[in-house]
Amino acid sequence: MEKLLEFNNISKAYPGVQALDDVGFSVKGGRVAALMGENGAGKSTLLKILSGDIRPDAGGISIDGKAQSFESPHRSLQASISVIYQERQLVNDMSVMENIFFEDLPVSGPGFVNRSELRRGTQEILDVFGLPIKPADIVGRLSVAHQQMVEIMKAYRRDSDIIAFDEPTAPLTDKEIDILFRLIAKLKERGKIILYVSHRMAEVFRISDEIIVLKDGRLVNSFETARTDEAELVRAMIGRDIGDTYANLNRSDNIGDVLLSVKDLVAKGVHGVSFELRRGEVLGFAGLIGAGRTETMRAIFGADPIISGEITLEGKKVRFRSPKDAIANGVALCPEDRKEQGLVLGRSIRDNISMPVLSKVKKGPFLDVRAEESLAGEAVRTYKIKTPSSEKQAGELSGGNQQKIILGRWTSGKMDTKVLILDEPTKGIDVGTKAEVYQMVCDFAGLGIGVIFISSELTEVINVSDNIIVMRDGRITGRVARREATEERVLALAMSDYQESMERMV
Amino acid sequence: MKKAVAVILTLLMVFSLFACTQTTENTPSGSPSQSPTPTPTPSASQPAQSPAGGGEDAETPPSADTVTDVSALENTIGFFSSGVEPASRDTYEIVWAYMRPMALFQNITTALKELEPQLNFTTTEYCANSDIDAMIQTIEIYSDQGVDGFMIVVDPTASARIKEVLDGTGIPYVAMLNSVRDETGSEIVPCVGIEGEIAGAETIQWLYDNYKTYWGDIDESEIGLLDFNFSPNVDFDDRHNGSKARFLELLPGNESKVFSADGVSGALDEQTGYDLASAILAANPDVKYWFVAGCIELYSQGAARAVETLNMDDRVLITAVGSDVLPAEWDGGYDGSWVSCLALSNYQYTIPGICALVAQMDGKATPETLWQSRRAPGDQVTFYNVSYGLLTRDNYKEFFEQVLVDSGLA
Amino acid sequence: MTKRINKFLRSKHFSLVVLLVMMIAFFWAFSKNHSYLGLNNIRNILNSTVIYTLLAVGGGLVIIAGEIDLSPGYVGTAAGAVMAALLNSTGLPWLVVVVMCLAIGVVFGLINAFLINELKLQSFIATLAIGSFIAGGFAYIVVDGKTLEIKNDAIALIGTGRIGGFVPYTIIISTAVIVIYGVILAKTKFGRCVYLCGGNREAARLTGISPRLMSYILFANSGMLGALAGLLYDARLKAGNLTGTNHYVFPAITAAVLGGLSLGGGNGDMLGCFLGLLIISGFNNGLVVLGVSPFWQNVASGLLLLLALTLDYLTKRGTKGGRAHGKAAGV
Amino acid sequence: MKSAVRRIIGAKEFTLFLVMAAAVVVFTAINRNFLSLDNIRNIFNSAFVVGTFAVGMSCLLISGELDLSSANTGMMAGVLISLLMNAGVPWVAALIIVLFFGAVTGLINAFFVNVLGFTAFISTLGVSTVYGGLALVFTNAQNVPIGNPAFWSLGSINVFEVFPLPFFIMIILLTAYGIILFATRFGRRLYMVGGNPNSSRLAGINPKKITTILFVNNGVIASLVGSLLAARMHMGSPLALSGSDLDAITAAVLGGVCFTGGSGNMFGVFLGIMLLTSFQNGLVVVGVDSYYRVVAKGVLLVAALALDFYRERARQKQLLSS
Repeated sequence: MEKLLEFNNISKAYPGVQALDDVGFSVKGGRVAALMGENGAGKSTLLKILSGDIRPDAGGISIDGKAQSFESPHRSLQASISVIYQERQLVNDMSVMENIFFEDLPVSGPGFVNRSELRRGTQEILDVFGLPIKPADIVGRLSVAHQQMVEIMKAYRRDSDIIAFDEPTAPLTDKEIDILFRLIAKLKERGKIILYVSHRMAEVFRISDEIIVLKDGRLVNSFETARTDEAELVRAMIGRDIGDTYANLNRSDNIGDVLLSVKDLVAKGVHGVSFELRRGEVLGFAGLIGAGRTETMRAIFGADPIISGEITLEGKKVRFRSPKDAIANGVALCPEDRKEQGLVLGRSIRDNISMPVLSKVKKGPFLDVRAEESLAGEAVRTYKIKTPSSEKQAGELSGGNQQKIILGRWTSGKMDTKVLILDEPTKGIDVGTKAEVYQMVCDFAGLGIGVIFISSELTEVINVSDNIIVMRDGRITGRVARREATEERVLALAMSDYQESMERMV
Repeated sequence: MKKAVAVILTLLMVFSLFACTQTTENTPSGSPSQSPTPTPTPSASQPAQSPAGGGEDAETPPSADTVTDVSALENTIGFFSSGVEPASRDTYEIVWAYMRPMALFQNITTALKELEPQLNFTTTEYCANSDIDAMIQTIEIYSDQGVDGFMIVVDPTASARIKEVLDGTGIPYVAMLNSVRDETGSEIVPCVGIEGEIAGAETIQWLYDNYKTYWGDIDESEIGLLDFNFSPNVDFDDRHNGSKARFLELLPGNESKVFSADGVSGALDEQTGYDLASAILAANPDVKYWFVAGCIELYSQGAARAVETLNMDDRVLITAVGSDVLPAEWDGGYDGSWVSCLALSNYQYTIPGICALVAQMDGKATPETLWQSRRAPGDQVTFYNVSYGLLTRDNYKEFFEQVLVDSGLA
Repeated sequence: MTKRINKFLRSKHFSLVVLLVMMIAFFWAFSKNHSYLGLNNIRNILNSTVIYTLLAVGGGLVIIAGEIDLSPGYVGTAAGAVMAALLNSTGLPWLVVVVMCLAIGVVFGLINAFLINELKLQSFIATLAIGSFIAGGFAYIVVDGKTLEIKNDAIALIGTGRIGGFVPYTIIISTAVIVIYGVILAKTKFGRCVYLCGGNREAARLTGISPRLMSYILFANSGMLGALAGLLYDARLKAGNLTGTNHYVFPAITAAVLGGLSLGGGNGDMLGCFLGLLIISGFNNGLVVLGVSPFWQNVASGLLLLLALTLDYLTKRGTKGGRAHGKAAGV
Repeated sequence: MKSAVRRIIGAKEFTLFLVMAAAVVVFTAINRNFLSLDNIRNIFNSAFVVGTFAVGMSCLLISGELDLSSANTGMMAGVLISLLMNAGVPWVAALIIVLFFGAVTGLINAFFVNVLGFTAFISTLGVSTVYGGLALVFTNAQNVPIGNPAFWSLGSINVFEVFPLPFFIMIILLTAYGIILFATRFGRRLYMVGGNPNSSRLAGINPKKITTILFVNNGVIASLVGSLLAARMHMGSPLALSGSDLDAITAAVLGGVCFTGGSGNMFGVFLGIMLLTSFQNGLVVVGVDSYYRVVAKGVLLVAALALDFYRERARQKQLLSS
């Protein structure tokens, strides 16, 4: 009998935000349903309800017609549901096999772990995935991509009828993405129900059977993948035509002289990078995960140690010992991981915005709180951050708003930024806010600031930057001006032997 | 549900806190808890001779009006010479303050509670948990409360400051256990205690006088000394030095066989005694015979356990200052190498102390006039050396009965 | 203005003030002719907070920055012992000796910070080793186990002197310290950096604050205040004491946590700390004034701690205690 | 084979082994009797208290929790068992009652930490202070003598002529818990809860249930230590065991248990205990002055951890370059 998963009019509210408002849809066995929508549209809340991590205010989930209620995540596991979150749920000090079998370690006799069975079961799964990992390896010592695969193997081992993926491909290299898609295809044949949350249009079109679009916690529509296209989806998601998102970006185009030049920079993960950034230029950095772009920028910014190489800013040779030096010289970095490296969740928006310019908001020996408030108010207004006041804790805001706080921090009135480095500024942000971010990037350039724009989404990098540098494995593989840049050309530079899988992807 | 449990828990704790604060038998809010029983008329009964040790012969019975030397009749509770009838005056409130919870102090508290009816006073107990700063503040608190007298263990490390504070309150006080001396070494506060050096020396002296009964006629040059110490406390340090000095006086040639073990690295308990003794005894097998001197009983008990594990019972003799642990061991049938200890009975401390304090509170005696007959040359006031006894397995029961009889309580 | 008032009503300080007032009322009612609130006794209470205040301020800053320091008590004893030794054996003026002793506190603090930042030791273990073993042992070695009399009049005046015969200098020093550090923490850039480092160390680093430098400064400061506490303790006793402030650290940390600092770091302030100190010292003082038997006093102070934690649980609607900070309800 | 050898040399425990071997060689060179049978048995006896506490404490540390009430729980157990036996209760029944008391203490701690969400550091400190006061109240600060030689023998008889019974019990506990931690599902879950509490919760493993069991387990072990110590001391003392739980934490961390949870094992803890105790004993045997012994303990801990840090960094560098 075919499996049926039904979400019946689920609602969930957080203080000040209606995360889910009467959402109802169903997914039959053997089909992949993609979940798309702006961040804050309620996708991750839906998954948390499915996994039993949180309970809905109204409505519920039923499987094969039977209503389910999950007091704890354990109940959802027993109902044969497993969810793979963005943040990995692994224990780094333990072995791969123990992480995969986790709560169901095979037991023999009075509770003793049957290690031979454990090793055999793990090797079986490793063979299915075809990964060069040994069962006894310690997870902490694996590459980021392999760690994500361990997470996915954990769900596969549970052999749950319903499997949900939340942005699984972000840390994966293309070899792993290919393995993942082959696995999902196999799961479909075995009649499993797959929920797939992603912002990558290409992936969604390639793997899903239907696409469910959420907006502001409400179900907009659900489309059959075969009978829809990218533009229609985006319109559903943001109700605005994406076509001209990049077209009506008013750019300054008065690119001045060389602001920052880097000569054969060597650092951890960076093998001899050289480039120049001009005043008022938006310099895009394209490449796949692990190409070394973040490592390059962190080395320049002084966050990680430089092994060798020369950096000159406005003609002067500089070496930033620490982020403190970089900021003093007008270089700013928006980190890739908002929660871990960007925000102090426990402090107010005002505190987070004034962090790098504390010495400039002082009145005598003390901090001038009023000046801070005006700074924060200005940022809230310019970036349209949804918050009742600037005293609200940063932790209580949505992902999109949190990203805006960090942008506001580095471009506040008191920051005389010369070089602004944005590392995946639109990661995990809804399409609507992305458009605003692109306009902001151009505005910064218009002010004469040199902007470095790192992104893993090709269309974004190509259309926003004036010139694009492509990196792979810590080296620059090519420079392309926006006019001649096409996705195919940039891709060719960005990848090497994964030609075949990328073909299918585009 | 969790909230309800938390509320119940809060109420339970508030109630038990309230109960804690009511545990004082005699809340010092002035109401005497029980009317004082009339004391026997101060008949001039001749005090029984105090047992072995520094007893003085009694002098002529004093007349009521002259301020006479209280020391002459120090051991008898029935009679004290301040001439004021306890029942005729209102109840004195005294504070008995000491530094850390110890068995001896607790016994003194029980003795004080027993004497309250006779001398018409109430006792409030305070333990400073080895925090001298807290002790000083407590003295100020109680002087604000208007208590009548202090019976206090003055910590030797800050005796000058504590004396200064006590004098500042103008309230009569008596020191217990530790002497209070100025730079010249002259005693400046009337104190009931035992000289550290004497106590340490006497225990070794007894071992030296009696070792033959245990080991027979052995070559004296073979005897070594394991001498425990807890240097931060001046009193324990004096006992350590006293034992060492007397040992070298008796056996000058054995200088190389003297080992001192300072327990400063561990807690004041049996485990530290065991760790130190076992290591030193095992590390020096060449020393054939051992005297072990314990400035604190718990260290000697640790040594006793170490001797048992190393089965060296036949060549080690252990002694200690203090008689709270060993008698209990003997009651339990112990007959090991811990053969003797210096007995400090609580009554022998309490009675002279409280009598001196009451005399001062009655205004009939001043620190200088107390125990003049017992004053050591060069001391401004008297350090009242408590008479003690060296207990062994056979005489300890009889000794304790005798003390009760002497104090008129039996 | 009303915004500030109801912000205060909801805040942690309000529940502390309520607890304090209830306690004072209880002891006032039961103390002999209401002497608990007598002027003398209030001075006694403040007097007993002096040493705890210095350790709670030094240790509190370290806790807000996300670490913990168990060594200031032992460092204080070591500093006191050195002061006694120097005053007795050398002719140095007392001010020079005091500065040298504070420097010793700073050195111990820097060693702590070096172990934690460079050798990546856990702060509980590193400060336990530096404090109770090394600083404790150092104190004994310096004075060779003997307690030395302190006869210097200036030190004696600071320790025991009273302005206008009533207010002891030590209270003025400790109040000044907690007020100054309260202002620094709440109002200055340095204070804000302490909170930011405690909240998210990496985020602070990426915005130009150096958490490593902060850690060195805070541990050095905690060492210095620990040394100051030791000096005041010995000045009050006019003797170099060897057990001194060793066992003052745990009650000081307890008072700080009672006052709203969470061991996970990132929140709490000096006003809360001061209220926590007042509650604990006022409570102990009250027990002494009532003449509660000493052993029940220990039981009562343990119960007070548990009661305060339960009240904190009841007032904090549902959010868990220190361990789970950062579990923000992100959508 | 080569990788197996490299894995052993790389292990944290090997560092401890090096430090201990060096210490033993130095001490024996100075005083031959350090390695005598008598002194070895002394070390065993001294190791019993800190070691047995370290067993219960390590489990809690691995699961990311902490219990500062163990010392006073143990002391209270010693006092209670003495009072019970003086009231005529046979020692076996008294021991069971006292172990039950330890379990109840563990439950109280678990209730405060898991249900009411108190910080473990502070709430266990509160419980400890309450017990400190209650013990003094029950015993009026006197030692409670035990007159039962049969019970005394618990503390003093030797097993196989070499191992004193308390030490032998410690070895049994270390082995048993070593096996539990390494080979049973419950044991592995300890590391999961300590390493990543959130993911354990999401996978249906209830961290609270596990830590509750560990608090109860720690209470029972602490009571066992208190009772055996009372047997050896022939009395229950309200001042015993103060500060020994901090020593137990020191031994556990020395043995490689990570303070914030997730790593460490019982073999390492055993090495940590033996290193700490034999080092202290050795210093006394060679006659080091007592003040320097206190400092030496701190230097030992810091030196061992620093050595471990440099070896770890060397291994990382070596991994990176290969």
